[in-house]
Amino acid sequence: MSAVEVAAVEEEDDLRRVIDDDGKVISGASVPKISDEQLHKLFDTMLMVRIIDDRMMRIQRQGKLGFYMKSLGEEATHLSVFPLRDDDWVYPSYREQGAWFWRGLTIEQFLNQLFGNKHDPTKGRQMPVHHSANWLNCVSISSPVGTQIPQAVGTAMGMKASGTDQVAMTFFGEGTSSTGEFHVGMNFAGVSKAPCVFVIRNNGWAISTGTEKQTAAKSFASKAVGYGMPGIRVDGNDILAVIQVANEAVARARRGEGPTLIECVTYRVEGHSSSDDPSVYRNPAEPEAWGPRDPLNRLRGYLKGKRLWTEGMEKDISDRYNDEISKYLKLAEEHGEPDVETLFDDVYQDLPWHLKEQKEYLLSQARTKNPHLHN
Amino acid sequence: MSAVEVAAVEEEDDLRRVIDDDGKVISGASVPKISDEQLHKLFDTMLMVRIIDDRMMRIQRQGKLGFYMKSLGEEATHLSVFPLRDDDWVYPSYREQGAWFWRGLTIEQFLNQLFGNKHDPTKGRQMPVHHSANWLNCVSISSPVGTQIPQAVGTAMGMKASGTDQVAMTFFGEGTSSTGEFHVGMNFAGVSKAPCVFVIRNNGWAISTGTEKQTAAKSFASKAVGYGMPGIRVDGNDILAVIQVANEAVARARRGEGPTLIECVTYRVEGHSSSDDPSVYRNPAEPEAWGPRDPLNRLRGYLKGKRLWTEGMEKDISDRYNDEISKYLKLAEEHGEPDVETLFDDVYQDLPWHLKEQKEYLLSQARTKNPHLHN
Amino acid sequence: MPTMNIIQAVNNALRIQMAAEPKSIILGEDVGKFGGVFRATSGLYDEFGEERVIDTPLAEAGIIGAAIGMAVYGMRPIPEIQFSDFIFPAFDQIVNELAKFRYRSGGQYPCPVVIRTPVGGGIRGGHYHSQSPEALFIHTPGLKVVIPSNPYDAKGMLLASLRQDDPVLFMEPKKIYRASRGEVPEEDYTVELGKAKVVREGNQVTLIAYGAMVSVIEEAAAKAAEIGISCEVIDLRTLMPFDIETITESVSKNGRAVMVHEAPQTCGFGAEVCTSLYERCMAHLEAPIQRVCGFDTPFPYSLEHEYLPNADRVLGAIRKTLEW
Amino acid sequence: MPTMNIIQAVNNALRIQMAAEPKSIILGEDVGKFGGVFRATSGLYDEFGEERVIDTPLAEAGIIGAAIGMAVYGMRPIPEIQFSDFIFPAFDQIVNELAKFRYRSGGQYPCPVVIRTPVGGGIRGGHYHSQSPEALFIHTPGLKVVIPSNPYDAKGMLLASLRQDDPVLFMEPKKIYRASRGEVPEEDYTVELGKAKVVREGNQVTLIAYGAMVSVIEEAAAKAAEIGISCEVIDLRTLMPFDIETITESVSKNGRAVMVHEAPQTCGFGAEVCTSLYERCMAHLEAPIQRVCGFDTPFPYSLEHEYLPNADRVLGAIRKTLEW
Ligand SMILES: Cc1ncc(C[n+]2csc(CCOP(=O)(O)OP(=O)(O)O)c2C)c(N)n1
Ligand SMILES: Cc1ncc(C[n+]2csc(CCOP(=O)(O)OP(=O)(O)O)c2C)c(N)n1
Ligand SMILES: [Mg+2]
Ligand SMILES: [Mg+2]
Repeated sequence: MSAVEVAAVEEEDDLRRVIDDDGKVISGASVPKISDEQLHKLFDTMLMVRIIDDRMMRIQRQGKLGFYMKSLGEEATHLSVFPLRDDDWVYPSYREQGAWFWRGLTIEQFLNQLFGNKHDPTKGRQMPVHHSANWLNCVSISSPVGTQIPQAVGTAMGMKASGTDQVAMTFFGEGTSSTGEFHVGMNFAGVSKAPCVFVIRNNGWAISTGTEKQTAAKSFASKAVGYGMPGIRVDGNDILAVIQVANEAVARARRGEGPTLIECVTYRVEGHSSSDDPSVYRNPAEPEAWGPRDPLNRLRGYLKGKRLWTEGMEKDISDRYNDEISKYLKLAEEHGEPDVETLFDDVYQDLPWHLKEQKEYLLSQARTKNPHLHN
Repeated sequence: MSAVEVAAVEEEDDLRRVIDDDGKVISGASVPKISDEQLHKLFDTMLMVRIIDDRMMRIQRQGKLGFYMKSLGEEATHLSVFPLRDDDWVYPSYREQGAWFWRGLTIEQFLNQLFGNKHDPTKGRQMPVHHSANWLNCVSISSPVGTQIPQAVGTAMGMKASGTDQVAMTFFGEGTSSTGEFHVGMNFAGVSKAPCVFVIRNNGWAISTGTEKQTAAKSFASKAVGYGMPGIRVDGNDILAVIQVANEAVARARRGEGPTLIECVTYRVEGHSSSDDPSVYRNPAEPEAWGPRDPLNRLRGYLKGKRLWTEGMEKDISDRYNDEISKYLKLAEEHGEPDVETLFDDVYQDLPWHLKEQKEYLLSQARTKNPHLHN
Repeated sequence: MPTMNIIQAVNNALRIQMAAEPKSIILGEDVGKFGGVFRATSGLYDEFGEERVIDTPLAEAGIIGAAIGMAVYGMRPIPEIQFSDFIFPAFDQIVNELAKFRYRSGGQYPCPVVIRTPVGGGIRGGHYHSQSPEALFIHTPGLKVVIPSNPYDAKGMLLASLRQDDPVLFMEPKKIYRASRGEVPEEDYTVELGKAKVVREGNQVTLIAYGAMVSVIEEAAAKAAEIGISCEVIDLRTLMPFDIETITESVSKNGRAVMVHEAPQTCGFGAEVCTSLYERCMAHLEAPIQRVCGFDTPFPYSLEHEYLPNADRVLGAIRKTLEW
Repeated sequence: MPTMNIIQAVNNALRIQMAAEPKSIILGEDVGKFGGVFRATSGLYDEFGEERVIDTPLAEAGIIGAAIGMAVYGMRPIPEIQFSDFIFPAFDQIVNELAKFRYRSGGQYPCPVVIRTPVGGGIRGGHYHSQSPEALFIHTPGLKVVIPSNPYDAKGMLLASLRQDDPVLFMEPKKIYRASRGEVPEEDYTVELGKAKVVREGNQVTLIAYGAMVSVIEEAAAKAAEIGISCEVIDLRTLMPFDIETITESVSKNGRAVMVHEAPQTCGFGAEVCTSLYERCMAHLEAPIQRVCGFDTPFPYSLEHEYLPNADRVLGAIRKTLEW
């Protein structure tokens, strides 16, 4: 996707939009009903993601954190979870921090996971940004992309079979639409009319691979045709449009009318992850061109228009999160890694004989220092 | 698919047709250019498939053959290979006998494969109907469905990279469109603009599973949308329409304009294979309803209309093939199984030490009688 | 007590479980109206309805992926893979997802999926209807692997698998689906996982196998007995975790052993059994443990009868351990 | 002679082969402009063009499926799988197709695909950037499996793999991608597949490993030497077919051995090596062969350093064989 095409996106008429780059409601657009309080909470969450992303990447660069993935510019897409109830389920990919915070993950839990420490809710088992929170019905993230798609459908099939009106939502990047798992998941959902909402974050890039090398289809949303479900394309940097489209899809699923595919058109402003260097493969003019479409700024503009924003308020939020992050960061670094015994837990419900033997053996050995611990 | 829907198919206006059930050209339809000689050859091939299918299933029922798969009613779809040159490549599934014969597989070779005997071109390695003929550029059939799809695309990519104007064609059933391999293959083809033609035989059934349980899409052809390639739906029991559509797709690919998906709408008149019993899951009225649409009969009608058919001619063809089958069947049964030493050939180009050891060991053992040999 | 074959025993176990546990869902290709290509789910569609016995689209990754999503949500899915040769499109879902779900979520998400799939050769199925891929799953921490050899165990171990919370690959030896018959109680019972069974006692050579090969080693033991050699016959039944105690005890006692399986020899499960036994019984072993396994070739069609281990070869191996 | 690390040696081999054989095609995720996430294909896109160094869509089954189609057609594809943890979506293409193509077609269709993929732990990659699945492929007849431990072998064995006609899984130990450095000739050379290398001679205990674990056993051998124990160190290099002669000879000589790998122990490649050795060296063995392997758990993140075999544990195993 080149800078030139960025402009083009704006004019495409199948792209659902509510506000323009300044946050002004586009003439003729219908605005989803969102209370002032909720608008504040949306702004708060998006800002928080931005702050925590920035802080985490900085400490990663300092060598204090093993790995990190930002989602700068994509924060609005996370809030596709807006219409979900607590008893609905989410199968995220690795780039939807905002969805976790919206559902209730605390900064403390978030940081403990990043550090894989003693208090990590997932016991230090996975790399940073691979959260899991069964108390929030947010399912364990997997690195292999796309595997969550048929799983989310299975959960939705289970919801349907159980006679509930729950909904499952799953997130993934546009690159992930090329996997076999995408296809089989979408197809199962179409056939079973599972109450599942699929959110593609089309951020233009899969590591170094641009969308034109990912598909020859006109859009990612158009892939819905092959599964007999609606496919909707929405400006993923327009939080109001994102919520409007998500509202419709979730309501449809809840009414028993089946799945929906949503393509959020957005942009990965920075590198793929802390391991990436986009300057090798991407023209720096491209992220710049997306500057004016920044989703946080657009929401800010909208709030200003409704007199719901002040500089002071933003500063308060910032300070509050920065303090909280500093506090829990310090703790997260101090907690230390999980006890060595826990290495063998949760492989099975109970320890079989061979793991008992291996555990005894490991405990009989000298402890190995973690070469990555910096405290 | 119910009997009622059969009728509906006929009226769908996105379904390409050239002749009606009596073999009369539908008013307004353009007829592909096919010489009288070629028309005879098409009839000859379709009739031959029908004869050999019938004979093979009968000897299978007598316990003389391990397994067989007929394609009664689907013979016209096989001739999608009509426009291909000898240097084009075909990746078949297991139900396109006609494609093999059209390309030049002999009855002798065909039968030797079924019996997996000494003279089987594939050395008795696979079940019946899993042919391979590198001299015809017809690639080894695999039982796992769909695996040939990305492979055909790879071959087409190789053709393109080599600067040739060759084309690859692959066949598969509609059930196979649900596999991950279908998706990744189609997507690779779309992105790389590979000269590949995809032929879906939509015969209504995947073993016992009907199309409504396979997809919620409006048609299988519509899946092409998701890959940015044309998708064409054709009456798969109308040999002239099948050839017309194949002509267009192959020409397109040859011109470097990329892949095409063709859905041949047809019907599996009998069981899935010799192991199947469709009476358990399917209303017998359904295959009956397809009777009038029989592709061989429609071609017969067309030939009659052009005064290219006589009863005597058909009887001659029948007799000739029946005799030939009888002759080679006898030989195929007599040839006996491949030598035991061959068990270890072709795993690698050369025998590694462990296979040498295993071969010596096996040769040192008493020979085991094949419990399935009947002669 | 009624007599059943393995198919009937599996069908019976499924019916009992579907009735007892409303969260159970059977899903797979052709498992519904048709009742499965081997008819293992026959009648269940009519009895429990299409919401609980689901004919899926043709996609193994979808079957297992959906089953995982159901299990994580709290259902008790029982997916069928039509042939274990077709399990590989779902390999990522099984190995990277199912096996690791509980662990990677720090115990938050157990994933009790019991995958049923026919395994092994002997039905003239060639490359793709004959494979025995159990070792791949045994090497994958987080999975349990079960292969019964008779109807009684098939029913009892399937019910046991369905009543514990770890993922299980339940492999059914298709060669003896109908050939293996025996008395099977109508009522609900379980056979404990992780326990081998000493099928025949003997004091010279221990023969170890599982699934369809159990009858092969039994036959070999009978032939050996005719020439005055006493063999102990062990049916492993559960492959992960396997019953190290029972085999260690037997091999320590006899000092000689033969390990038999259909899967290719190299890196097969036999290698693990042998190595584990050497580690524990070295001092008692009088001869190297003999392996009688499938050859390291793709599974052939015409020469299947030469490929599969048989009683004569096992007998040869028995002699070899004695003559060593 | 220039000094290179493994990445550079692999890159160098690829450049030589792409120049020498116009039918070579590199394909994979991010292998083009970016030059691969580990930069192993760096510069090749510019040098050989986007038709021969192809950034594919994100689908491993497509990468391997397309590579098979290319090979069958006569090209020489060199697909990259970004991490061997992500090879499983292509498992069916590798195990059911690539490995069996030559055999099932009766020798009509050789399938010379060389799959490159980084393997193993040690980079804090957790479950999905650390796995060592080599045993799964060794158990699959029709594939060759290579894991070099240093830049010289990496280049020579990659070139050797590219110049024979069987499918090869070429696994690159990512932990030592940059850490392992050594002299590598600029010119074209090959290192024969199927041959292990005796890295250090010794007459008490034989240590066997491959890939990143070779430096671990070397370290253990050095530590052992300090306390007067003489170890022979063997780098297997090719895992299928593995060099039975070299290891048999060494273990027969020493009577004691330790087998080391990162992959989970149960049904790992170590089990095959040990069993094969017992079968051949039983009479010479003074103690059971010790295994020092990854534990049978998913690969952990925080406790990776406790998970991976290390020199101290190998030393412990050495002592154990001596004290047995
Ligand atoms: C099956 C699999 N193959 C390869 C990878 C390596 N990988 C990690 S992220 C990524 C790109 C994903 O792109 P996209 O789906 O667009 O998501 P984004 O990163 O843009 O959010 C790749 C190739 C992986 N994680 N899983
Ligand atoms: C990957 C895989 N899963 C399951 C099977 C078992 N199987 C063989 S044919 C078939 C149905 C295929 O239906 P379709 O694609 O419509 O082709 P048709 O038989 O109708 O020609 C199934 C499920 C298989 N061969 N491969
Ligand atoms: Mg992306
Ligand atoms: Mg079909």
